[in-house]
Amino acid sequence: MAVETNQMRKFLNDPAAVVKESLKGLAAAHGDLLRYDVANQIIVRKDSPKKGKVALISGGGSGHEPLHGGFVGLGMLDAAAPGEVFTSPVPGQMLAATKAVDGGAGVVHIVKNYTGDVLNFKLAAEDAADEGIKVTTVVIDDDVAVQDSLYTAGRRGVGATVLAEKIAGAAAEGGADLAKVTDTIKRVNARARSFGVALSSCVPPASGKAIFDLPEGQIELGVGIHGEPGRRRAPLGSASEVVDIMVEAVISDLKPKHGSKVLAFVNGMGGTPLLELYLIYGEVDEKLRKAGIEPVRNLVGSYITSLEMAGASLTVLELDDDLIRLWDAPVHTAALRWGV
Amino acid sequence: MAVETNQMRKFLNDPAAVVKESLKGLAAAHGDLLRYDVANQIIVRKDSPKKGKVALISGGGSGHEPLHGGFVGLGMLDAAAPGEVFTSPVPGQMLAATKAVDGGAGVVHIVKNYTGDVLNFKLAAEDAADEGIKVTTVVIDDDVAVQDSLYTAGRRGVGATVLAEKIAGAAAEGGADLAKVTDTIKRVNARARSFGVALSSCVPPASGKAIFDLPEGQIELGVGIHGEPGRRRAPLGSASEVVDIMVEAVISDLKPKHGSKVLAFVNGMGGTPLLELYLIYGEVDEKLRKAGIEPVRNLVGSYITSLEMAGASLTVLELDDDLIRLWDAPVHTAALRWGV
Amino acid sequence: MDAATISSWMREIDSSVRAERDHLVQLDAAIGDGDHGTNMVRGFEAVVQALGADNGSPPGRLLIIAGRTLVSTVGGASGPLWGSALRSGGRVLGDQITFDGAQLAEVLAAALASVKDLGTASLGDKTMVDAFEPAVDTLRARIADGEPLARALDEAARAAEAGMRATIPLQARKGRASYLGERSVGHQDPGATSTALIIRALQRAATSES
Amino acid sequence: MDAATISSWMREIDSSVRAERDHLVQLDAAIGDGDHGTNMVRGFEAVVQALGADNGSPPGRLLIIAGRTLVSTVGGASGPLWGSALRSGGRVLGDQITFDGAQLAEVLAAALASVKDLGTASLGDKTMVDAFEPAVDTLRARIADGEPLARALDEAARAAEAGMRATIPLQARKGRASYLGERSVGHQDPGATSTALIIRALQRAATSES
Ligand SMILES: Nc1ncnc2c1ncn2[C@@H]1O[C@H](COP(=O)(O)OP(=O)(O)O)[C@@H](O)[C@H]1O
Ligand SMILES: Nc1ncnc2c1ncn2[C@@H]1O[C@H](COP(=O)(O)OP(=O)(O)O)[C@@H](O)[C@H]1O
Ligand SMILES: [Mg+2]
Ligand SMILES: [Mg+2]
Ligand SMILES: [Mg+2]
Ligand SMILES: [Mg+2]
Repeated sequence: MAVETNQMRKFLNDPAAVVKESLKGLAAAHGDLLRYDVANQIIVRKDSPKKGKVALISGGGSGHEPLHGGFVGLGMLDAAAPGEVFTSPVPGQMLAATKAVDGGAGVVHIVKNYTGDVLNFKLAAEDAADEGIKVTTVVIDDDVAVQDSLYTAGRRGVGATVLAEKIAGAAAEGGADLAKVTDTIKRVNARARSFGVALSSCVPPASGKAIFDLPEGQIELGVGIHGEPGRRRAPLGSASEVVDIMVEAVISDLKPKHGSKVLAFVNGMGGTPLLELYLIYGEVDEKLRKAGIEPVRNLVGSYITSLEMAGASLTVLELDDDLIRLWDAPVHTAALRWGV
Repeated sequence: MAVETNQMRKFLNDPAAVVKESLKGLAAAHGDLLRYDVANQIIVRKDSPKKGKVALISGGGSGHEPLHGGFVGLGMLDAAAPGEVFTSPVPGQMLAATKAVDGGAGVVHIVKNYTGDVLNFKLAAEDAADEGIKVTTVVIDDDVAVQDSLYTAGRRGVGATVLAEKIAGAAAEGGADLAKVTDTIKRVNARARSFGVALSSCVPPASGKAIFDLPEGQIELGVGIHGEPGRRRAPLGSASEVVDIMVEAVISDLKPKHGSKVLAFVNGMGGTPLLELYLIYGEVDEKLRKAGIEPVRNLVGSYITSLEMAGASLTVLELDDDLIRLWDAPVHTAALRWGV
Repeated sequence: MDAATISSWMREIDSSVRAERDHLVQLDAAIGDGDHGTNMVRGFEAVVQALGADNGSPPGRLLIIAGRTLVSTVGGASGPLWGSALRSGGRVLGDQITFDGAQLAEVLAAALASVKDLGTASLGDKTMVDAFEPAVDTLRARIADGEPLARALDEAARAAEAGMRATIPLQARKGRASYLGERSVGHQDPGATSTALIIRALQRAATSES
Repeated sequence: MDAATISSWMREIDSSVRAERDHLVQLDAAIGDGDHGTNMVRGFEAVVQALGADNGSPPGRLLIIAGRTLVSTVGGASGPLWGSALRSGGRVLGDQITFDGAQLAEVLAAALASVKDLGTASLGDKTMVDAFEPAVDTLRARIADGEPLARALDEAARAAEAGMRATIPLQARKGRASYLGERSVGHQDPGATSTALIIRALQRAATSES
């Protein structure tokens, strides 16, 4: 084997081709659910377009798998537009995706709030409008680590994206119209908050170098999902102490009513094993209940990741009966499946 | 936060309590499926024992999550007995699990072939027999990296364990008797082979140190799932070259008939992200088809892991109509779910 | 100046972002996501290729093609920003075959306006605007003062470079770096850095031929 | 010797595996899964606790309790192996209140037989048997030769230590280390190492009191 081809701890052929090759594998594994449009670099639900159904597309940089390609399928996304690793896709991808899935009832663009994603989706939405497709855009910005202000890029979109895609996907599958589906995503975004921490950086394949250097025994608090450093660095405490910080950050911003029913989503960043994610969930569950909040639904696993970063994020979504019903509705994608 | 409490890249409170705390979280997240018997340190299916149903239990060291606790539920395991990290459980756990799930139709012990697991399960089975419970034991040994010989501990049990639990669980759920369920596991084990590689070691919480040191640009070929070194070390080649080695190792030993239908299982070791696992699956799918073997089912994800080890394993199971039917049958566990 | 000036400008950008690729990646790793060098190289490589395939389009048209190419290959924040910038700049020239220094200044001014419109960043937000705006202001002023183009462009490039360095002490208010809050202080903005390269490339392209 | 000898033996094991814990972990990390030190400490800590709670059981019974405790707390390969060993050894003594050197040799012989029966390892397979078997053989022979117990036990411990070191050049044929094939050569077996500690602990326990 050629020693010079691969100096990272990664399974790679050509670093520049990693996204395309991974999408090829996704399509090979899940040909019953989706197809890979190689020319446009998009993942499209197999039975798209569905006449009369509102379609949902999302997209963003790659490196967050299973987001978004792993969420294409029944009851969730109709298409995903994956960019290069940590680089938002180009408008042509979103335009192609929009055209591929439009069944006449309109297309919703679910956009995580990053300047690149927002701008590229904006150009795509303009192009789609020019072609006569009804497009609405919802920007997800649930990360409480970032201050929201008129003078900043605003909060990042992180864990709530997964929940919004699932819940709005169920609404669309159930026949809701464009306004209703759009509104559902906005409701999820309004009632969800997230906070992430990292115990390591990650190594983008293109550069082959860690984005930042984090010594053992230190934790980055308030990280996003692009391997970027967080708001501050601190000595790594016990899991209980770290979860205290996460829960406090999320709850103090979300301010759920006492007795609220919530969905608690403990997300792994890619390099943290399930053993630890469940340990974290145990802490989260206990601390939320102590705070008078009842986690009636949960999701534990690595669903919105930063390559192989060690870390985790907590997303709390305040539920109502309608959101619970939509969450429980059948979903069949590569990464989330139930009821079918 | 206290800097001295945690010097690893892990979410931990007390390293000695990591398994118990993780199981507590698992139970908190999946109370609809399972319960955690703290005293016996076992995970038991919520509605156990089921009268007249053959019960399946498995167990082994922890650190391989979601194996086995994440596979307790409808159509899979009735109970799991998790030991300390990488240490097989003690017979008392398996005995308690056996008693908790026996519905009168007998209990199958699914044991991965490690001396510790085999011996501890053996003592438990003897105790269970003393208490009048019908127990059969099947030892899984699918790892072709290890030579099978009368003069060794024999091949290790790895990826086939997941497939056997799913398939035999479906048989049991469908009413098969003890002999039939036992035989189903044996058939899966006989027709499945695995091979694993590692790009890093992992760090057991108790010692806080990597089990072995693997420089970047090197790969361990033929690793198991306990962070142990493999059969040999080589320069890390391209993903295509690595998959060539994996496919060749598995296929030359399994010797499936030309035109065989197989299930291809690409498993992550815990620290390798889905982006890469799908890239690997793309290679595997292509190479198997070139070899005249048709992957009609697949599983891609981190299902039998070694803590945060970077690496992957390939398991190929030669299918027949009966195995396909059982694979497709409904399953509802924390980690695998479909059809329900 | 004519179509060849634009082609030469794009080639100069291509070679300088390529040479500075790792540096741009490093700057972006510190306060962003470490892809800025890769993004710029991917984009301008595609631009050079697209312009190479063109035969005979006027300079304004070449800028529009370049802008479209950036939009369709870069992604990230810099793709739409520079893409819209070059498209807006190109529109200023219409179908003209040649253009002079004053017109070049108007091209850049339109490009800057487009960046600010799309990205809503102002001077001091620690973005590419911090290098771009002083360059445009300087070029316009020097040309209005009647300075020779070569010198005016050199001063514009210097202004961009000064603006680039001036991003170091700033706290970012736009783009990814803004997520870092105070931790963004002390780092040079990658987009301002590539913008300085782009203006310097223009100076080289416009002076080497005349 | 009597029940106090057994209790003292177990305490001696507890303190020596605790002192050598990291070393045992290191040896097991090289050719196994790095838990042998942790396993032994967990087991013998529990044994000491269990025997501390006992009042007045005869020595054979104490060994059986110790064996059961190991089985129910250690897991891994070493738990059932040492657990069965001590249980089988304990059964040899029945309800006797005291025992002599020859009987101690029979206790160890029964323990070894149990290990070999359960684990199916032979001398030279690079396991605990490689330290245990020479120790048992030496003890039996020296006692049959009429040597004083203290000396016989010292020689048995030396034999165990020699057997432990002799595992270094061997290729493992049992246990986890066998997965490594030839790569297991050159490393000392962790189980043989803890076995040497256990025999040395016995020598200390049996001689300190007499
Ligand atoms: N709103 C904005 N307006 C102007 N420039 C911006 C804006 N947001 C980001 N930038 C510029 O883009 C640069 C980052 O580009 P790049 O790394 O290619 O994209 P991304 O941030 O999406 O990874 C920043 O250094 C900054 O100069
Ligand atoms: N079949 C066997 N017979 C005798 N001793 C064995 C056998 N298998 C393993 N061992 C011993 O057990 C030791 C490892 O014990 P330990 O690390 O506690 O368990 P595990 O291998 O399950 O992690 C080995 O060093 C070896 O001496
Ligand atoms: Mg980016
Ligand atoms: Mg072990
Ligand atoms: Mg960037
Ligand atoms: Mg061990």
